[in-house]
This record gives sequence, structure tokens and C-alpha cells, in this order.
Amino acid sequence: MNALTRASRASPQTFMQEVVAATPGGDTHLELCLQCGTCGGSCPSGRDMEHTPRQLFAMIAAGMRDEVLKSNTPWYCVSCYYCMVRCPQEIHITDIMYTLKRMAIKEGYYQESTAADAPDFSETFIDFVENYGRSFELGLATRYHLKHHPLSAIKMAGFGLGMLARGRMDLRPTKIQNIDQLQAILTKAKELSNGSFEPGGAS
Amino acid sequence: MNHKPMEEARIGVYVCHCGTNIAKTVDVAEVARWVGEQENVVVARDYKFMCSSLGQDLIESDIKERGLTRIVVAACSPHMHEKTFRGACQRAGLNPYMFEMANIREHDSWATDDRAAATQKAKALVEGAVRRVAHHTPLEPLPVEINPNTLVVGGGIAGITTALELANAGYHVYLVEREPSIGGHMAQLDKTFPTLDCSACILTPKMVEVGQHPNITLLSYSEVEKVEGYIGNFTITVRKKARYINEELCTGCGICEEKCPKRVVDHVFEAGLGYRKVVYRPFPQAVPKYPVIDRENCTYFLRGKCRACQIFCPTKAIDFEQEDEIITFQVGNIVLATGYDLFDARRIPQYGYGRLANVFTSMEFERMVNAAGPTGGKIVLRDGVTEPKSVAIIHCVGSRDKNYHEYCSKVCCMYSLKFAHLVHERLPDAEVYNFYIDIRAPGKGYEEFYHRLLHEGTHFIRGRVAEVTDAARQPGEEGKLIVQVEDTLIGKQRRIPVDMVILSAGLEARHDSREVSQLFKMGCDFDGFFVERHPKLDPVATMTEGIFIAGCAQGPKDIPDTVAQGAAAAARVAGLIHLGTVMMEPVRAYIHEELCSGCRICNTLCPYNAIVFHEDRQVSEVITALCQGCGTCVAACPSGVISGAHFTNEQIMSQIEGVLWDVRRNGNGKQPTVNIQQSTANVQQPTVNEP
Amino acid sequence: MSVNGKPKLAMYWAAACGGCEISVLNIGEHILTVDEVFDLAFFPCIADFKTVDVRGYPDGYIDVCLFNGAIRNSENEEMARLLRKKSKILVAYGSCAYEGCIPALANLTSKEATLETVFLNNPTIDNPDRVLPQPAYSVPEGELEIPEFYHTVKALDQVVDVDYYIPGCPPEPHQVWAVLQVVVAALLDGAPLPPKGSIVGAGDVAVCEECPLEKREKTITRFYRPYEITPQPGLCLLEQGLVCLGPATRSGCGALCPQVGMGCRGCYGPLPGVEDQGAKMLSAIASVIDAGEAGMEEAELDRVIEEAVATIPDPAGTFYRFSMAHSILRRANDSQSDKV
Amino acid sequence: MTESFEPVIVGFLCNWCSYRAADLAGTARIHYAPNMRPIRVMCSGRVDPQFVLKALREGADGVMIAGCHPGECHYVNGNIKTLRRYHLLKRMLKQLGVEEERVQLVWASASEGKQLAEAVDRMTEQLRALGPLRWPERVLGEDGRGANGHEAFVSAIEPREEVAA
Amino acid sequence: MKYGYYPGCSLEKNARAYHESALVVAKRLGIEFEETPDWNCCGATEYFAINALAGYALVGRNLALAARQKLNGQGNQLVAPCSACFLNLSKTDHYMAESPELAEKVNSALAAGGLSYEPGSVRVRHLLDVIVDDIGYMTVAEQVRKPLYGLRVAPYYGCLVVRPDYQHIHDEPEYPLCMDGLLKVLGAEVVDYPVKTHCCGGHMTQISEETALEMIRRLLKSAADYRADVIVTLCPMCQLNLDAYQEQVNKHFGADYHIPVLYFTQLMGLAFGASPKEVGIGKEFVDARPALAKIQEEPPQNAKQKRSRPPKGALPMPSMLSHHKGGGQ
Ligand SMILES: Cc1cc2nc3c(=O)[nH]c(=O)nc-3n(C[C@H](O)[C@H](O)[C@H](O)COP(=O)(O)OP(=O)(O)OC[C@H]3O[C@@H](n4cnc5c(N)ncnc54)[C@H](O)[C@@H]3O)c2cc1C
Ligand SMILES: Cc1cc2nc3c(=O)[nH]c(=O)nc-3n(C[C@H](O)[C@H](O)[C@H](O)COP(=O)(O)OP(=O)(O)OC[C@H]3O[C@@H](n4cnc5c(N)ncnc54)[C@H](O)[C@@H]3O)c2cc1C
Ligand code: SF4
Ligand code: SF4
Ligand code: SF4
Ligand code: SF4
Ligand code: SF4
Ligand code: SF4
Ligand code: SF4
Ligand code: SF4
Repeated sequence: MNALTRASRASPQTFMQEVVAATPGGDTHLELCLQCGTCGGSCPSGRDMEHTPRQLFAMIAAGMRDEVLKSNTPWYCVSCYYCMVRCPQEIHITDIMYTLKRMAIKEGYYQESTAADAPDFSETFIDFVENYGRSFELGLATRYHLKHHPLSAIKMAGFGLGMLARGRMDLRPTKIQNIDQLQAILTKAKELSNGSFEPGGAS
Repeated sequence: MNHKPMEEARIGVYVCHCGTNIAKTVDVAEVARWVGEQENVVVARDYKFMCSSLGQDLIESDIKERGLTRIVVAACSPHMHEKTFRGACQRAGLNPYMFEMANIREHDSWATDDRAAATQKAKALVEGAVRRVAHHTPLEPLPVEINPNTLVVGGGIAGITTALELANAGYHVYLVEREPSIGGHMAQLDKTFPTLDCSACILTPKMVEVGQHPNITLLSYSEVEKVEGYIGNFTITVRKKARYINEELCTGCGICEEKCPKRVVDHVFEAGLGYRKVVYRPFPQAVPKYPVIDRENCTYFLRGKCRACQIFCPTKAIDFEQEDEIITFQVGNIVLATGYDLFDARRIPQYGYGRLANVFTSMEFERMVNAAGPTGGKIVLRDGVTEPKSVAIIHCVGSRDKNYHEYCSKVCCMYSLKFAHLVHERLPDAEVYNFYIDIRAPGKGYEEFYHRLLHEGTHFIRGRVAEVTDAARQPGEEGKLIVQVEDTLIGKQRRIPVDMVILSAGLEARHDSREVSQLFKMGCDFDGFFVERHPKLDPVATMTEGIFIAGCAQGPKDIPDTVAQGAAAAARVAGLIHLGTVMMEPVRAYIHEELCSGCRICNTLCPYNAIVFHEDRQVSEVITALCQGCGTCVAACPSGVISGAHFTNEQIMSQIEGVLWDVRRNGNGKQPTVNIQQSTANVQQPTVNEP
Repeated sequence: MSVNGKPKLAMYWAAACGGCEISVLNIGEHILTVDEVFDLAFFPCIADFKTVDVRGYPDGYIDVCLFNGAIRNSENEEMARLLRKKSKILVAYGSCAYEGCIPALANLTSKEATLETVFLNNPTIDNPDRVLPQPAYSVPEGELEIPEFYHTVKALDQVVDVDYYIPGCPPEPHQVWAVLQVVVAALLDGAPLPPKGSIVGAGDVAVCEECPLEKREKTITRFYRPYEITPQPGLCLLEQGLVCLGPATRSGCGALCPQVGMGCRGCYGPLPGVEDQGAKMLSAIASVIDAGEAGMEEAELDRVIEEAVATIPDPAGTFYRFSMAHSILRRANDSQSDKV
Repeated sequence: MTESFEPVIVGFLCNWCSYRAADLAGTARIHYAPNMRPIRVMCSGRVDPQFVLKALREGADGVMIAGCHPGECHYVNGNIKTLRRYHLLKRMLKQLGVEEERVQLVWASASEGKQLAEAVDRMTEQLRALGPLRWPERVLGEDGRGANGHEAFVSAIEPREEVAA
Repeated sequence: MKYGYYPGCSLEKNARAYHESALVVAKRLGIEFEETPDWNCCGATEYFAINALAGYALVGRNLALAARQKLNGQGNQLVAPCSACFLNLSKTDHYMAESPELAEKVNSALAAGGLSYEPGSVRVRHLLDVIVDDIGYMTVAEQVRKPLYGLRVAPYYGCLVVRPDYQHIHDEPEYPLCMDGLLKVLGAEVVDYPVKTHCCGGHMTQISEETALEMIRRLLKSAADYRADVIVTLCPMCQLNLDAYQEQVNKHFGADYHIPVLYFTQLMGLAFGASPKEVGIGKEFVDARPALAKIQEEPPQNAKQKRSRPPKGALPMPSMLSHHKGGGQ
């Protein structure tokens, strides 16, 4: 009912509204950004980002869709939540970073980013979770590294051996009992997610 | 089940457009047309600006020419223009209480965009008013005498100004100050922006004047404990805390202070940056001049030994047996000027105050640069000797931040610029960095002051500081405080190593402002600042008649604004005293004694003890002079024999019927009883100017 | 007026306990005067009249009809309409006819629930076939019709026009006699009758006025049910935490109940200027409950007040014991009802 | 319970706080549901429970009583009395089958325009979910034109002349 | 007191030392754990990047299973020792409560597996919070058999337990003190170094090693600057990054850090008298034994006196702890 919030949830028209609509949880407050820079100043990986979170938000407000989705910024977000708790406008920055990642993947932008393999890491991780219900580090490391960093894979092999030697890595993944139930839930969730909270979905 | 008025009411209804304020959302012409069809409505018009003189003329001429006996104006809030329209009624010879206002602006057109719903609601509100006004009876306002004495609470620059203005106008003032001396925050400041005059130099003469003024009773080291009564006649109870000093004997020589062997950190006047003795005056120019003994820290009170002060006092003025004194007096008006607290910078741990020694608050810095302060005016690090080579001044600490205070504190940009200037002045070689979100300098000479600082070579970095840390990453950072920030103009993270950090903490409401507002029965806003009667048009009055506010107690502001409010509050009070009486709304309760059964339900309910019980006749009675018309007893009397003037059961019940006209059974489809005046006013009148 | 010149008197009971007829008989030796002055036209309680007799009367044949009892079923309503037609003056006699009284407490529940309690779920009931009253029922002798049980109990004036009201459960004999005197004077000597719609046989000040108990300033921390405490004699019961509707009830009875240590239940109905006796008494009682003060935490405040008001276990039944049918809301909301 | 059902709420607003809060909400152009129709009283303590019942009886779907926060009453503690009445009334209304959401007590000081607006929105939402009350038709089964002795009822609760016998 | 227990994938695998030591400590403190049956991965920081709703549903399944556990006959409390698990569980619960729309969608997904979850019905706890808040320092102190005298410990909180703090555990998310207090109770000397809530780099090791190593270096440097003997963590990811990548940091930056990284439960176990093996010492990359050898029999003498008086003429230092209220004119 409130005019102030109405702008944000209604069927998205601007890029900003689209981002807000695709971000679950309470009110993201994205439209309230003061451009104060607290987020950019706080971000541990801010040094290596192409754009600071603040700049990204200015670009979102300006409707610079391509540039935003191409940026490596969301992929360099480590989910430390520093920006989010310090933001004077209580903007859900970390959640917005996740949203931008999803948008970039969906629209294929990430391949242009300097963090092009980051999504693959997430996807490989998820693959194991979806098939076994648990994550599987050895599988993740081998598959991901062989694909993207064959050189460092050799280095990683040492790391992996160290893990194995210390009993910190299993050779085989663990599977939960009720994997069918989990898969049914995830399938349904993906089906529903075409509705909202996902890029392009109407709210 | 219509509540029928006593005699045939002839009602005129006026629906205001308020330019487009109402007309944009409410179909005013339709409302006027429709209400014209309702029972007892003789005239119904819509008009551009009802409060304009032409609008009022319309009412007056209709009353005279068409014999209207009751008037309804559907426009803005009655708090805005009820008085205006009552005046119009009166001028036309109608008792002003035969009037009722329907609020279709604040409560309707401004609260929604939905034109159909707004129009429907407007009809409901108007119909409520029409039904209600039919039951109005002529009333006369009640005169209340104003006691010419005034209470001023808080002796900062706001309270001092108010007290002096009134005292100089010849009226007596009781000035109650909680601390041992008046002066407030201004006494702590060094220079004042933007002109950089010495704060003490301009304040002290005023403090002395307060101390000596025959019309001012200064009650320092005192607090108001109880407030009873109402405008014109408040009874105030003040607790004058024991100073343990006999004021009649004390000459203010200061020997006791000199001889006292114990010192403690002074968290009040020195803002924690310096020490004071246990028997002390906050500062040399304190008014009144008498010291106080800080009982909590005094060795004699703690251990029963010492008495150094007593032994050395030449006039035997030290009195350990002294007790708090309770004083009561009467006043007609009250001005609250209790000021502000500085935001506690410890609440933002990433800025390191309390952890990192060389992080200072703004008030600490004020004391540091003050020649009478703990460092004698030298700018040094916490060790007391090292001069900083670089200073960071961080703006908006605790302000403009939803995690703390959403509002802008208004003065910290300016005092931060002042600080930068003072550092340049005292340490010409030091680098000064101001970290800001926006520079807010909207005052006379303020922007010019900002330009001056740009000339002086201050580094302005636009970006809200993320954190202040001593965790060095690079060699150049070792041993320094590092200010980490995104320089938003460059779009890059920067780490600036400095020796000293000053946190420009914001102003916040007094920590006890809520209790104070309850004591005086007036309102506090969400942030704890006192609420003014109208944010633009009545900034020093409150919702409670006879209680005014001034200075930072109302909201953050600088000294010029504070002084202006202090004087404005004094002018308002002086006006009331000069009149001698005020007219109060005749909204009072009345007990029909012949029907009162003497059940005594009502007896304990009145907050003003206005209800007395006559044992002989076994009936209760309301003392009109005491009753303030809340209506609590009216609602409670199980026999229904208390009536509340202007808010009678019939009036409210009829209004309920009216506002539900569209959903009531039988509420619909009234036959048109009288002629319809359809939007005629617009046509008849030439263009009207804004009221 | 009839042939013999004596005014015709009728008395009928609808949904009522019978106390009201007794109250008329209870006027003592005056009953002889009544007999002397009036001709009985219909008075099933003491004389053998049949409804058909009444149907046979011309309209307005009866001069005064004292109608007691509430309207609970279709027969009650039919009789009310019949007697209205046949009477010059129709008096709602006693609380049931006046404002619904105890029968109208059934308005706090539904017709179905009432029938269920009366005919099915009750320890003293043996109804294995779960037979409920039917409006029409076939027996070998033919079709039987029994009156329809209404959903909502009404006061007399909610079905027919009423001339006067005599409150009381039952009305007090001395008041009854006083009323009859007025009527007799009017009928026989042409003295003026009170205006139509008047409440007669009651005062216009509250019961407290007549109550001899000492009233003090009221601060009540909790309420007690009558069996929980023995009230201190001579002192207002309400102050002692016993619910007394005296302050919200018309005088006339002489404060019978409080005088014997039982709080007034409110049978004389609301005072003039009060629309809803229950709401008014609720307001008065809640106002003087000494629970909660301004300085408390909001949650704590709610808690102590909740606790204090919870000592009145059945507020609707307590405050509307007599006036449910005439209360503003009239009955409870139960959505599945058939609304008759 | 149709989709388009818009509840009607009668609001009793205290002159000193919630009425001004509503003024402030308007001045600040805070938009909220237009479903509440305010009636000004000098104090929430003036709200006679009869008013609440009356509003429900006359077709309102809900009643909002609004006053200053406890401790901030312009008349010291009128709102505490309101609170006491409200709690007892709530118990009684429950017996009468009136859902709890239909009668609400809200604290809103003069500066809390936003809070008041939110309370109105919230209550409107709740009543939309509950559906209409329409006491005369739905509870009393009145068709509005005096059937079932409606008119007689009407006259009966008119203030009556009374005579002591 | 009985708690639900959600170990999460890490504790089963690379953080076994955490798991084992947690169980040792819990037993001593009388904490009973009942593992949530058939729990699944929480999605770490990855799932939300691919599909938010599926991410919430993934976590929602765990919450739904935990809600069914019905321990103590009251509101279920679910303990998650891993920071990421803790955050994901509490975040899902929090956002479902805040956004009915999300709750509805997650529940429709759960319904496909015959489950449902009412937000608020499980209270998600972190192990540290349970030990400090429910058990308390006093009870912990009673269990200490071998105090860690002389060991300089850098408490490292990392991100996700302190931020965004949906459960409102911390008085001050930017400057938490609860683990500091706990370690002090164990007899250790706690260093107040400034980066205790900074980020360990998370998954950046996999995405941009350069970035990650710099983040890890900052932490190691600060701990070294403050002469810490060990870093103590409460999160498998933090432990892994600081421990397993220490060598790489040294190589990359030409540094020479040798700071073992242990779980707080491991130190608790040791202080409670458990053997190093019982609490999983030896599984770390940077060997902890040399550091642990520093543990002394007696409390260090200078511990108290070290608080030197400020030099004469120094200005008073504000105290972080005593918030002076009501001051100021
Ligand atoms: C660091 C800093 C620098 C500043 N520099 C400047 C500047 O250069 N120029 C400028 O224009 N403004 C400046 N300001 C703003 C300035 O301080 C205020 O505008 C001004 O002091 C407000 O005065 P006041 O009388 O309203 O409040 P205060 O100065 O706070 O005075 C209130 C008084 O009321 C007393 N009191 C409080 N509660 C009670 C009670 N319950 N009973 C009795 N007494 C009570 C207090 O003890 C105090 O004496 C600065 C502010 C800060 C924080
Ligand atoms: C575009 C705009 C928008 C604004 N919006 C806002 C807003 O939203 N809120 C807000 O708070 N403020 C607003 N302001 C500021 C506001 O207009 C001023 O604060 C306010 O009007 C000042 O009032 P005043 O009485 O001092 O001066 P004025 O309004 O200028 O009144 C001075 C009067 O004196 C008369 N006069 C001048 N000289 C003489 C003379 N020699 N002899 C006789 N009479 C004389 C003039 O004719 C005039 O009537 C706005 C200003 C502008 C320009
Ligand atoms: S901290 Fe918040 S307000 Fe500031 S720039 Fe970042 S997102 Fe915007
Ligand atoms: S949550 Fe992401 S964007 Fe925010 S500070 Fe941490 S890493 Fe940077
Ligand atoms: S301010 Fe004047 S023009 Fe506007 S609504 Fe009020 S009366 Fe009408
Ligand atoms: S005045 Fe300046 S420093 Fe102070 S809050 Fe406002 S913008 Fe920030
Ligand atoms: S209306 Fe009644 S309770 Fe209120 S002030 Fe007047 S006498 Fe007292
Ligand atoms: S409550 Fe009413 S009847 Fe009782 S004493 Fe007061 S005025 Fe009289
Ligand atoms: S006992 Fe009842 S009737 Fe008697 S005075 Fe008290 S309240 Fe009134
Ligand atoms: S005291 Fe009350 S209940 Fe008892 S008879 Fe009198 S009016 Fe009826």
C-alpha cells in the first residue's frame, strides 16, 4: 500500500526494479543508496573488483545493464556481509550480489567477466549436492581444477594428498538416504523459481 | 435509529479544493452535490480556497442571508483552520461552536491516490460532520488566568536566551539547571563557526547576567520532580540537590578545590579528556560560582575521612550534613531547553573509539583546542606530548545512518570544517583529511567558510569511512591509524595512514528526554526530540498549552538557530503573560446531579481530581475550573449522567452513523429535502489568490 | 370498554418463567381491587381462556394487556401480534418482554447449539434416536404442527409496537400496583396517561441511589464470584470486588439484591440516556480496575490488565444478563445460522 | 468473501496524538488504505464501549481506537483506562463472536504518522482476509426495511421518556 | 539440555577435528546432541548464486527435518558448528519469516517432498553461542583441568557467525568478545588484534587465488604482529584457508608464518584434560605441537602488571566498556 515500497515490488520495469524483484527476503532498500561508499570501503576484495559495490549500484540506478552483468564484482564477493551490516541505508548488498550472479549466469554474461570460471565452481559444487545431498570436496576439486586450472591442479594435487593424509578428505561421496525427496524438492523449487526471485521472473 | 437534533437544523456545507491539494484526489463537486441532498443541509458549495477571505465571506453571507444555524467545512485538519472558520461564524453572529470541520485533506486526499475511494471517504467524513453538527449547542470559551512567572528548564544557550528575554521584559523566571553551572554545551566549545568568535567570550557575559538578574531565580544543580496543573497555573516541584556547600557563606574563592587531594576524570565538562577535583566548579566562569562536592567520589563520604576542603575553607562554608531541598512554586508557562547529548562513538566499534588511543570525539577535540582545556590548547596525541602530523576528521558519525540515527545532525559538517581550520592554524605542517558524504553548509557565511578550508589545503575525501584500524598491511602503515575508505570520486579503496582521528559525532536527544516529556506531558518524536506543534508554522510551541521548547531539545541545530528559538519561545510566553488570560476550549464535563446515583465510579478517574463527591447529598460534581475535558469520566459513568460538552454521546453517535452512511442499513437513499447548490461558488467568484 | 363498564385486562406469558404472573398476584390485598376494577379478558395462568376466545374479540377489545415473556418461537410472535391487535394498551411486562432477559442469553449461542444442549447433550437426557423438535410432524391422527424455534430471541417491541414497559425480573409488587393505579385512574377518571413508550414502575436514577450500602472511592484490584468471599456488611459490594450492576441499572426495586449481599444483576435495565447497559457497565468496571499504570512496559501492562479483567469469567453473560435482546449487538455472531 | 471487498473501519483518534499522527501522515504524503474513517475524540479515554458496538452494529467491519503510548497521554493516564476497557471489551466481543482483529487498539503518538498509516494498512489487510462483518444482515438477518420488527427495535432503543409511577 | 545437531558436510570431512573435539567438549559440559536425521548440504555460499529459491528449499529441508525432532518438548534448538551452515539456516528462517511470499514458495517446494516448515519453529544456534550463553563461563571454568597458561591465542571469528547476526547473538558484531572471554576462562592469554572479524577469503581461493592469498596474509600478519601462538577459529572454511594455504602465502609473499590454526573446541578439550588425539590435534597442516608445548604450569606472573600506568601528563583514555551515560552538558 505504501507508495514508497510500491515502486520496488510491482512488476519490474527498470533494471533496478528487476534486481529488487529477483532478490528474496525482506525489503532490499536498493533504491535508497546514498553513494556513501561504506560498502566499497569495507569490502575485503574491493581492491580487486572492477567496480566497487557502490559503483555497481550507481550503474544499476543508471540502467547500465550490460556493464553491470559483465562486471567481475559479484564474482569477487566472498559473502562476508561487511558491507551489508555497515551500510547506513540497510541495503541487502550481499543478497544483491547473489542476484547479480544469477542474472549474469542466466544471460550468459559471466563468460565475459574476468571471473569467468567462478560460476562453474558454484555449478560443480551444486552438482554434487544435487546428486548426493552432500558436498564432495575431492570430486569438486578434481573436476573444477582439471577443467579450469589444469596447471594449478597439479599444485592442488599436493594439497589434496595433504588432506587425504590428514584424514580430512573422503575418496567417495556420501549420499543421504532420502535423496529422492531432496531431488523432488529441488525440482519443484526450480520450477517455481521461474515465477519470482529469479532473474526475469515476474513477481 | 437516527439521533434527532432538538430543533430543525439549517446546515451549510463548504467543500474546499485547497487549490489542487484536495480537488486532485477528491471529486469535490460531487461531494458538494451529494451532501446537498442530505437531511438538514440547506446550502452545499465547493470552493477553491475556503480559508481565503473570500471563502470566509461566503460562509458569513450564507449565514446572514440564508439563516444557516450550523456550518460544516470540509477542508484541511481542524488543527489548521478550525479557528479561522469559527471566526467566520462568529463574525456572522453564529456561535462559533455551531461549526464542525471534516478533514478531507490530511486524512483523505493526501493519504491516497485512489480518487473513487477518496471521494467515498470524503462523503463519509462530511456526512459524519453534518450529522454531528446538528447536535452542537452554543458554548462559550472559558477564560483562564495566566500566572506571570515562567519556568525555564535547562541553562544552555537556549535556556539562557529565553530567561534573559523574559526577565528583561519584566517577568519573573525560574531557571532550573541540572548541572552545577549553566552554560550547557556552548561553554565547552572553543571557537564557534563560521566567524570563529570565542565561545566563552560571547557566552560568559550572558551567564553573568543570568546570575545577577533580579527577575531570575537560578536553581542550579536542581531537577524538576513534579509538574501539576495546566496552562496559566502550573505547580512545579524542584529538587535542589545538596552541594554540601553553604551558599550564603561561600565566596567562590576556590581554596577547597585547590586543597582537595582527589581528582577524577571529568566526563561532563571536559568530555572525558581531563580531570577535575572531587569538590569542583566545572569551569572557572561557572555561574553560580559555588562549587559542589561530588558525593559519589568524595573520600569523606566514602570512608569518613579527609575533610581537607572543610579544614581549609576560610568561611566554613563546607557542610557535609546538607540535604536535598524540595522547592515548590507556581508558574503560568514552561519552556523546555534541555539540549542534546553527543552520540556515543563507542557504538561504532569499527571506528575504534575507546580502543585506539588516538581516536578522539569531537567534544574531546573542542576541549583540547580550548586554551582553558586539559592541554592548554595544544593539539596532542593521547600521550599528552606528541603533536600529530596528520589528522583525519570523520563526518557523520552516528548520523545519516539507519543503524544509529537516520537524520543529519546539521552542525557536524560545519564544526568539522572548523576543526580542520584549527589544526591548520595550530599545526601548519600537519595534513588534514576530512571524510564526508556530503558537505552541508547551508547558512549565512557557511559555504564561504568551506571555500576557505579548500584554500587552506584540507584534503577532502568523499566517502564514508569503513573503518579505522591499527592493522597495518604495508610498511608505511606501521604504527599509524589507518583510515580505510572508498574514495567515491575515484571509485577506489584507499587507506590513509594518520596520527590522529577525530570522530564528528552527531547530536542526539537527551538520554532521558522520554522521561522528561512524560513529566511535562508532551510528546517526543521517534528519535527522542520534543515535538513541536507545527513543524513550520509553530516550531517552539508544543501540543500542550503553556509548554514551549527551544534549542537542540527540539532537534539538532547550531547556536544561531538555538538563540532564535530561545527568543521566539520567550516572545510566545511574553505574549500570553501580557494578555493575562487565555480562552480555553469549553470542552468540559458536567454531571447532571439530579440523576447521579452517587455510585462513585467516576470519583477516582479524573487525572486532575476535578470530580468531588458530596457526602451530604450523595452526588458527584465536576469542578469546571479543574476539568480539562478528556471525557474519561463521561465514558465511564454507568448511568450516563455525565455529559462532555462538544463531545456528547449524541454528537459522537450521530457522527458514527454519518461516517457509515454507505454501509448502514437504512443509511442510504435519503430523499433530497432541499435545493441543491451545485458548484456555484466557482462560477460566481472571480479568481482567488492563494490564501 | 365493555358492557359492564369495567376495563378489560389481559395477561399473557410468552418465553418466561412465570414469575411475572406471580408478581401480579403478589400485590397482596390489592388483587381484590384489581378484580373489582377489571374484567379479565385473557389470563391463561389463572383463568381458563383459549386463544380462539381472543381471536373472537373485536380489535381493541382489551383495554390493557400485560404481556410478559420474550419472543422465542413463532407461537410467541403470533400471540404478540394477536394481542397487539386486540389491545388498546400493550404493556411489556417484566424484563423478558422488556429486554429479553434470561431467555435472550441464548442469543450468545446458536439455535442449533441450544437445541443440542436441551435435547441431546445433557446428563439427564436419554434420547438415543437423537430426536429434535420438528415444526411439522406426522402422527396417525394427522399432521402436527409445533411452533418454530427462532434463532434469535427478541423482546416484545422487536416484533410489535409496545405502549409501555414495566421492567423487573419480576417487577416489584409495589411498583406494579402503582402502575395499575395510574391505568385505572386514566381509564376510569380520564386522567392523562403517561406518554407512549414510557418506562413505568421504575425510577430514572440508578439502583445505587436506593442502595443503603456505604459507597467509597472505588479501586478494585480483582473481582470475585459470590461464593468466593463473604462481603463485609454495610459496604458497597462493587468495591469489595463483587460485580454489581447497580450503577448501570434503573432503580425501582429498592436495591433488593445488594441489601442481601448479592450484587445487582441488572434486571431493571439500562438508565435513560444509555443505549447499552452491558457496554456501560463494562466501561465503568474496567475504568475502576486498579491494574496497570503509565510507567510500565507495554507488555507488562497488557499482562497485568489481562490478568485483572480475567477475574470476570463471563463478561457477556454478566453484563447482558437481562438486556441481551436490547443490546446494541443483540446477539452473537455465528455465521452458520439461518438468521430467523 | 468477494475479491473486491473493501472493509470499512471506524477510527476513534485522540485529538492530541493519533489524530495528529494522521495529519502528519497526510502532510508527509504517506499513502495508506483509505478504509479508515476517523472520528476525533479528545482522548482515547473518551471512547465509550458503546461507540465501538454502535459502529459494528451500523455496518462497520472494524473499529480502531488509537491513542498515545502509555505514559504519554496528554491527560496523564486516560489511555490506561482505555486499555483496561479494551481488554475487557475484547473478552466480551470474543463471546459475541466478533473476531479479535476487528477491534484494535493502536498506540500512535503525534509524530508517528508512519506507524499509524502502517497500522491502518495492516488492519485493512487483516479485515480483507476476514471478510465483511455486516452485522445487521449477516448476524441479525435484517433486510434493512424493518422486517422482523426492525423498526420496532429502532424505536425501542431511542431514548425514551420515562415516568415514575 | 538437548539440542538438535547439524554437523554439515565439512565437519564430516575436512573439519573432523572440529566435530570430534566438539563432541568431547559437549559431553563434558552436559550438552546432549541429537543429529538431525538425513540432513543435506546447506549449499554453502554457492547455491544462492545459481538458484535462490532452490537454495532456500535446500536449507528449508534441513529446517523442516529439524523441526520434526521435537526435543525437550519445546521449541527446537538446532546447533550448527560451521559458520556457513549456521548462517544459511538462520538466514533462511529469517527471510521466510520476513517475506511471506518466500515462505510460501519454499513451502510449496518442500511439499513436493512431503515436508513443510513454519518460520520461527526452529531456533538456529551456533555452538559458541550455546557454550557461552546457555552453559556459561562458570560451568566451563569448572571443567578446566589443564589451564592453557602462557599460550597467546588470537581469537578469529570470521564473518558469518557475527554477521549479519540474524539471531542477535552479539552485543557488538563489529567487536565480538564472547570467544575472547571463553579462551580467557581456559587460562589462555588472548590477544586483542584488530582483524578478528575480517574475512578469510572464503571460496576466493578457488576463483582468484591472488585475491584470496592477500586476504589470508592480512590475517596472518596481524596475528603475527600481535605475537599470537595460535589462531583459534569457529569455522571449517576459516580453518582451512588459514591453515592449508599458509605455505602458499609464505611462498607468494616471501613471508614466514608458522601459526597453527585450531578450533576453539580443540583448545577447550585440551584445557578440559582430553588428550591431543581425542580432540583431533595433528590433522592441521601447520603443526600445532610446538605452540602447544608453550603451555605453562603456572599462570604467567606478569599477566596482571602489564597494564602499565599511562605516562604522566597523558590524557585519560576512554574505556570501551563503561558507556558513560547521561554525561555531557
Ligand atoms: C563538537 C561540537 C561543536 C559545536 N560547535 C558549534 C559551533 O562552532 N557553532 C555553533 O553554532 N554550534 C556549534 N555546536 C552546536 C551547539 O553546541 C548547540 O547548537 C548548542 O549548544 C545548543 O544549545 P542548547 O541550549 O539547545 O543545548 P545545551 O547546550 O545542551 O544545553 C542544555 C542545558 O540543559 C541542561 N539540562 C538538560 N536536561 C535537563 C533537565 N532535565 N533539567 C535541568 N537541566 C537540564 C543541561 O545540563 C544543559 O546545561 C557544536 C556542537 C558540537 C557537538
Ligand atoms: C522555489 C522555492 C521553494 C521553496 N520551498 C520551501 C519549502 O518547501 N519549505 C520551506 O520551508 N521553505 C521553502 N522556501 C523558502 C521560503 O520561501 C522562505 O523561507 C519564506 O518564504 C521566507 O519568508 P519571509 O517572510 O522571510 O520572506 P518573503 O516571503 O519574501 O516575504 C517578504 C514580504 O515583504 C514584502 N516587502 C519586501 N520589501 C518590502 C518593503 N520595502 N516594504 C514593504 N513590504 C516589503 C514582500 O512583498 C513580501 O510580501 C522556498 C523558496 C523558494 C524560492
Ligand atoms: S554503503 Fe549502502 S548507501 Fe553506502 S554506497 Fe554502499 S550501498 Fe550505497
Ligand atoms: S559481502 Fe561481498 S560485496 Fe559485501 S563486503 Fe563482503 S565481499 Fe564485499
Ligand atoms: S488550507 Fe485553506 S484552502 Fe487548504 S484545505 Fe485548508 S481551508 Fe482549504
Ligand atoms: S551535518 Fe554533515 S557531518 Fe553532520 S550528519 Fe549532516 S552531513 Fe553528516
Ligand atoms: S472529563 Fe472528567 S475525567 Fe476528564 S478532566 Fe474532566 S472531569 Fe476529569
Ligand atoms: S459515575 Fe455517574 S452516577 Fe456514578 S457518581 Fe459519577 S456521575 Fe454519579
Ligand atoms: S452495592 Fe451495588 S447497588 Fe449498592 S452501592 Fe454498590 S454498586 Fe451500587
Ligand atoms: S437489585 Fe438489580 S437484579 Fe436485583 S431486583 Fe433490583 S434491579 Fe433486579
